[in-house]
Amino acid sequence: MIIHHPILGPRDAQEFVYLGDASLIGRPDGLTASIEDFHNYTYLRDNPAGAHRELWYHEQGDRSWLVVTRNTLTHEILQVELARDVARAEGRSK
Amino acid sequence: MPDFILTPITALGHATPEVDIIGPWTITERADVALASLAVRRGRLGDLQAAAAGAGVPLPAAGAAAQGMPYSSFWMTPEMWMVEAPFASHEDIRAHLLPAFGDAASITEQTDAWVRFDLAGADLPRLFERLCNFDLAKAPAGAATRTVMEHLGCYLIKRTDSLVTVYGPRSSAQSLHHALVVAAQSVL
Amino acid sequence: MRYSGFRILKEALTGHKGWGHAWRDPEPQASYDYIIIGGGGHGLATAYYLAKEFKQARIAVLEKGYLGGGNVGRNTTIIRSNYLLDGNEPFYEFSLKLWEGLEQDFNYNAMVSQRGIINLIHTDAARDAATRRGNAMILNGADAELLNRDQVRAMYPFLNFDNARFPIKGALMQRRGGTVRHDAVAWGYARGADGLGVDLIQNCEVTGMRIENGKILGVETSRGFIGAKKVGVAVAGSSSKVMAHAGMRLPMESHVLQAFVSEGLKPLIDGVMTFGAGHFYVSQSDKGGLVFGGDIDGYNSYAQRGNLPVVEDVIEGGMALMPMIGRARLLRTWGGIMDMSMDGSPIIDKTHIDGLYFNGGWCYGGFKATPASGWCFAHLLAKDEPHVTAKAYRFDRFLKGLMIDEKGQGAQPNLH
Amino acid sequence: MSQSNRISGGLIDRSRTLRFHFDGLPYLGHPGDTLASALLANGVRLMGRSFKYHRPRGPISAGSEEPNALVELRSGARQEPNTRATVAELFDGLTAQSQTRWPSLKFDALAINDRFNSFLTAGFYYKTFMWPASFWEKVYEPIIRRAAGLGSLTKLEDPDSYDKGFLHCDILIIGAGPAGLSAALTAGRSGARVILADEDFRMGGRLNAETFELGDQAGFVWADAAVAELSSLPNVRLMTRTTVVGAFDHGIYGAVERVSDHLIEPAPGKPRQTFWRIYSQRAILTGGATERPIAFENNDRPGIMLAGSLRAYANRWGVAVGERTAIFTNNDDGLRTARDLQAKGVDVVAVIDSRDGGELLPGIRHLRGAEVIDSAGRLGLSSITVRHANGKTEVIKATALGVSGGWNPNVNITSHHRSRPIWRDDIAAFVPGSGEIANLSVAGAAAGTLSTHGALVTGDEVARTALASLGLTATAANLPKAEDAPVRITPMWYVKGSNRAWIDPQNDVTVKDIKLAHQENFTSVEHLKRYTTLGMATDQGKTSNVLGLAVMAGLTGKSIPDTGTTVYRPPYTPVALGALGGRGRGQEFKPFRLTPSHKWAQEQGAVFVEVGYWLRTQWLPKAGETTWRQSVDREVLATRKSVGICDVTTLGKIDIQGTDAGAFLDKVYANTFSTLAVGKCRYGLMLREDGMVFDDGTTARMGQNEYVTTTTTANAVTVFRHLEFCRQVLWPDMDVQLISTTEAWAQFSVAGPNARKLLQKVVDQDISDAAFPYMGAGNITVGGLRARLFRISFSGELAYEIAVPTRYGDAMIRKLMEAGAEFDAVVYGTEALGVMRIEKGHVAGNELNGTSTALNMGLGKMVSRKKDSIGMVLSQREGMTRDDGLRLVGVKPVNPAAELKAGSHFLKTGVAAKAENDDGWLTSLVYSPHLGHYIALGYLKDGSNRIGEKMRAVNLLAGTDTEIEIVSPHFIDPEGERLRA
Repeated sequence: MIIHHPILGPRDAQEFVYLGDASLIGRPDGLTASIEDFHNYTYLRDNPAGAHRELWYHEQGDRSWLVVTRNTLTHEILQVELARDVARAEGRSK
Repeated sequence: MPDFILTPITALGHATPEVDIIGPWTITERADVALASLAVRRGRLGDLQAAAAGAGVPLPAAGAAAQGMPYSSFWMTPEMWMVEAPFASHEDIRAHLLPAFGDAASITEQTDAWVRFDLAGADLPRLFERLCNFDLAKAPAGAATRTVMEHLGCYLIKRTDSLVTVYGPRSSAQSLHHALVVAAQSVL
Repeated sequence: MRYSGFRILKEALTGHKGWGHAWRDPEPQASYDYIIIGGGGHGLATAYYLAKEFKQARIAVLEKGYLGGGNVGRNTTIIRSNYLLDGNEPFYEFSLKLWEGLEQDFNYNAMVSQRGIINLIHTDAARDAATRRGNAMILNGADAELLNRDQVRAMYPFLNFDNARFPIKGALMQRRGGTVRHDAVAWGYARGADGLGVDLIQNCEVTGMRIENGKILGVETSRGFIGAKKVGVAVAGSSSKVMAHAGMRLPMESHVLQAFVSEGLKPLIDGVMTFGAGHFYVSQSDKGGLVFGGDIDGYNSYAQRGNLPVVEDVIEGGMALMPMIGRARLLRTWGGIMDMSMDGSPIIDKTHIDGLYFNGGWCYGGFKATPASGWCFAHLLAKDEPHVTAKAYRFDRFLKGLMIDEKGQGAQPNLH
Repeated sequence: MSQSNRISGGLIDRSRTLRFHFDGLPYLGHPGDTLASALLANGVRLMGRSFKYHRPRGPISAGSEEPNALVELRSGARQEPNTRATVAELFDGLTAQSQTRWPSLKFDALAINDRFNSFLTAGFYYKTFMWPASFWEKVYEPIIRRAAGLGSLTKLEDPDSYDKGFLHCDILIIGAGPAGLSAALTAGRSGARVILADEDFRMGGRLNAETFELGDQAGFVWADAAVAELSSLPNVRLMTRTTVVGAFDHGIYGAVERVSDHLIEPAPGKPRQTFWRIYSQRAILTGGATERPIAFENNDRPGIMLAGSLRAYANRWGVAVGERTAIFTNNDDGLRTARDLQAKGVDVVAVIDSRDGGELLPGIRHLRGAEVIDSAGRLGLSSITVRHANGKTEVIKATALGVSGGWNPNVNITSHHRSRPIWRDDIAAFVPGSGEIANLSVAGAAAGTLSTHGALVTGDEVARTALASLGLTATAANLPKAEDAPVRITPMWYVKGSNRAWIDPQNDVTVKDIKLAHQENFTSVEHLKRYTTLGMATDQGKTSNVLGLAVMAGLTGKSIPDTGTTVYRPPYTPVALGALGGRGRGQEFKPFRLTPSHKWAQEQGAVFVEVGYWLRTQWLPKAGETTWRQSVDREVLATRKSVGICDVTTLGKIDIQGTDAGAFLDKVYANTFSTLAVGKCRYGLMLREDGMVFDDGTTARMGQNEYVTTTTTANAVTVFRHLEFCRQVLWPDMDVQLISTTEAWAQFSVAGPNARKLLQKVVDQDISDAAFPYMGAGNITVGGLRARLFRISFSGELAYEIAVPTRYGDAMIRKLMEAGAEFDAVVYGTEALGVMRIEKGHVAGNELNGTSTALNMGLGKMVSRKKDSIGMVLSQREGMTRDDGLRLVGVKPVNPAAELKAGSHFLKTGVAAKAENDDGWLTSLVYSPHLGHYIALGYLKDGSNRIGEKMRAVNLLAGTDTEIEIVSPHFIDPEGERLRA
């Protein structure tokens, strides 16, 4: 597969390490969230057959974490964003 | 105070760097470069750029390298560069850079984290197409990228059409060197 | 019709006119007592044991494609019970025991062949881990042996003993492990279940579930609504898709696992072996092809096909382990969709919906688990309580911190 | 031996003669020959045996679709089974053996199977061999396995090497026939980066096998000119002997180049083959079409082949397969073969044309409305039986029969993403389905355009479209005039009869087998394939799949497309495993990582051990030591007595800077680092989000905003990845910068009562306990050289870790040993390291197994609840906090002389060795020379409350059952006085 890195352009997916569903960005706060909140965050997945937002790490590249939107039926990649931008957009900060 | 000095060896384990000439290509180990990573502290890009300009440290764009004297550098990751300088004059490169950048940057010595090979000669793409997936033929001079060779994460810098620098993990210097030599002999 | 050598003799002399359908193609009835969704190995085995062992009736298996078209028809055919953890080992050992009597039980030669499996050891730490595992296996009534380097060499002299990057230091062996003709398992269960009156309905895709007041009433299908008292889902690979009809999110991802077969070769490798320093396992089929595989591609996929990096990585492992295969040729590659669960172990459990039961999350373990999975799922469906060997396979183990994590990788499905 | 069947013409170099051997007999051929064409030229038709019935077999094709003529090429370690004689390029000195036969090809004992064919029907083995159960492995299966298989491997290591490579192009063109050449010319002239790959050693495809002209020149002459022009273009790369084997995601194609297979062996340093990963913007498939046979009784004899192949042997290779040749066809292409053969002076005895109408061939016995219903000839065709339109039958003497059932477009690669081909009635064949493979288009015969004119035109068109989509403009093409014959075919799949008519000749699948599958309700195409093995042979059904489908369609009364299609999978043709493995073999399987002291240790005769990619000193034998234990015990005792040195460079080092560095560490570690004083280090425990221990190590605060974290050797990469995730994704606004410095510093542990004395001799600063207390950290100098010093201990002794820039590591170890001489300093390896850490009760790899919590390790108190950190919440789940859960304990044998084994399980005394009595297991074991007996660590249920209990360590694998005592995991200096000394 080829991932179109927002900074570096097309790169072979082999340079990346896959983590999983981009919902992992939404980590609850450990001081306020319950075990069940963390269970849902850590273990449950939509696992769609179709468009899937997922986290890839450019380990053999520039070390950016990316959010890749990819169709799990066809492997077509619809969008690639820097995970840091997505995280900030979702309100994550410090 | 002890009165001795420690004598360095090269990444390939010799007193002096190794040079291999295979067909049209020369593969040269380079031990005469000091390296440091230069990263922007949060929100301090402006200060860092100013300091870099003052110190003569180029800050090339993503995927690029820039040559200078004494400082050259190449882009590593957003808001981080690898700075190169002559080892003879800048062995303690971090000490040279710190005063210029102060607390606008995080600077880390990287000199001995890497082994450097310079590959010189005509038709280098024919050699590198056996080594990595980087499209060397299409890349402009001054292109710098991370890529994988022999399972190793390396930095590749296209200085000119006939000169390419490869930085690989120092502990795997021998494996990387072996891969370069074998590829050259195979393509030869 | 009962299969036997004499039957073949008789048919051969009379032009094979007597062979009937291996199974019927019935029209779906309006309702059943049990509907099993998924006509793969696990679904067919479940229906077979429900009828045969638990004496239930009015059973249908709904298959969206053709029988045995899922992972039972696209795997590397290995059976073994060399698991480490108490949650797993009793179950897989139960499965292996069922394999051992399966062919006589359902009167179909699935070529269950216990030629032995070895897991190669390359470091002292790996030997410690293998010792712990081997002991766990024996404690659970399975067989295990620790082989030293010379014993492995005597068995497979052509392995790379003398120029290996990671030397072979021994192996954990299970002699009762082996291979089975995978398609025949599906066909044997299908024929057996059909013979016991189970309706096997192909080309019947489940498109929805009718659930009222927390109870399931039946399923919507491409061939209309079919009512049911109890519905069991056994659709590994598509579990999340099907359970979404019941509004459930599962602790699993779907990943593609590639498998490979070489051109036919004269006998080289008698048993099954797994490389401990690379991603490669191999056996040789009775037909002569080297059947091998490695890791999943590592990204969520329903595409039933993979990409080059894993192909190359797996075969690199093969060449490192046995450089004599270099001149054999890769004939065919294919991909199956795995339910990769969050701890690498399966789920056989009730759901919060009355009458809806789930079986999935098999990761790599699905094929070898087929008989016990069917048996235990049938047990749960018929008795509403888990079989003794499957009681750890619960949904709530993640909430309670009772994961069954053989590899110790945590909630990282693509690493299990 | 004379080339009895060699006729005039052909694209072979008759000026040179090549010698080769088949089954030990010598033959002659010419450059340009394949093994098959040369054997046929020598009058050899019999080249193999079938898989099940061991029927005599000759080639049916002249290409890679060949199912029959498989041989073992070369000998010794280079023996290469199942090589298609039809594509094996002839070279001087070639040797080949037939396979799947014993004792000889002409007399094969297993041909007896053919007599029992009525018992060996499709799937018969599923119905028997079940009694008694134990007989399967013992009796039936061994016989079956011995009989099965095709060619053999020698079990010798493949002596050749293989390369891998990566290519980039705008347009990849797959197949260099008329369509491919046309596309390549259009694309190449436009300046696009083009790769044109063809599996053949001569480009031109069918043009090399045909007689018709392009413009006013012979087809192959035009092809040569096109190739010449293309090779003059710097933007075009021509790759012959290169098969594109698979289409993968996003324009990536796999291709294998047979660099040296046409040589007796590869030149020194050169690979046998190269596996290319081709990155393309656009791809064009111009892979042509494959002819298919018509099934009739005994249609599998040597001498019976595809008509187009018969034509190719005559036109391209100057070979007449038989003296008397007949043609059996249902379409006009069969007539073309008859015409060409006759023009070549071959005696065409009859053309049996299943159609009634159509053109009548002049000067040839053209039997219309007729069928071939049988053939004869034990080891090769001698005659055919024809049923005329009027029902009369006639036996016609013939030594070659060309069969044409029509042509199947080579859709294989277009279905690699599982899209299904579409049926076209007008050509009675499947054509590529609507492009599920992005940016791949198809032209020429592969797309169902079967005329040469059509190939040229569509090749040009498709290339133009591709160029336009890339923003490139094509110049006008000047396509030559070429034949544009329409496809005239009246589908006819098999001749009805009561005996066996072959569909898949290699696997011996006949029409009868398909009828039986239908009778038993294996009617789904996938069931049909799997039950009968149709299409599972080495050709993957290239010539048989559509025929099989058609037969099944006839039985079910459904149309062919309704009966199903077959989805081809990669690879297009089988690929040598060596090529896919590349250079990653033997010592080169994975790269080495060498420590800074490696050179010195090698000089000292150290024994090394693989730790990931690293090679570390395991122990360092001294003269007179005969067992590893002697060396390790000495290293341990010397260190505890005086001082020992160990290279610990392999531990991961991560430089963490930024104003939020401390806060960041508080998030990723279970314990707290923001409060750590500058110049100090602290042990840290890193959890996964699921609450299990991920990693551990010490972190030093080198400055207000500067930390150095160490990870375990095993987790250096994954921890860094995890930290980048936390930094970029979880807390994107923290001011934290990370970089690995693992390799930048050569780091040595100096441990033992005399550690300080030794170090004081080499460092420039005062390192007295007052000046550099326990857990101190700082920048120092060594003979003026910048260095780092950490006062930390894994061994439990007074210990430091000192780091210098890696290039000085070699000098440093030598300096330390020199300075340590007066203290009898030793270097200790990983074994002694392990002994000392277990004596001290430190956890390591065997305890950090990914399923252990801080609580399990007796470190529960380290998990701070006052702050949010990764894994804090889920570590509190009920199943992980049980009082009777596993706890780390120390273990010693009650009898000091007794041995233990790591991996043993703990059982109470007197209970049965059953899972329900399993109380835990022994994780790590060493012999403690200090204590004089074995000691171990282990995880034991409710362990912390069972100190002092006597129980058993059971190793059922070795049959040992040893009485042990549970003790504290801290075997020496539990108060830690030594390390604070």
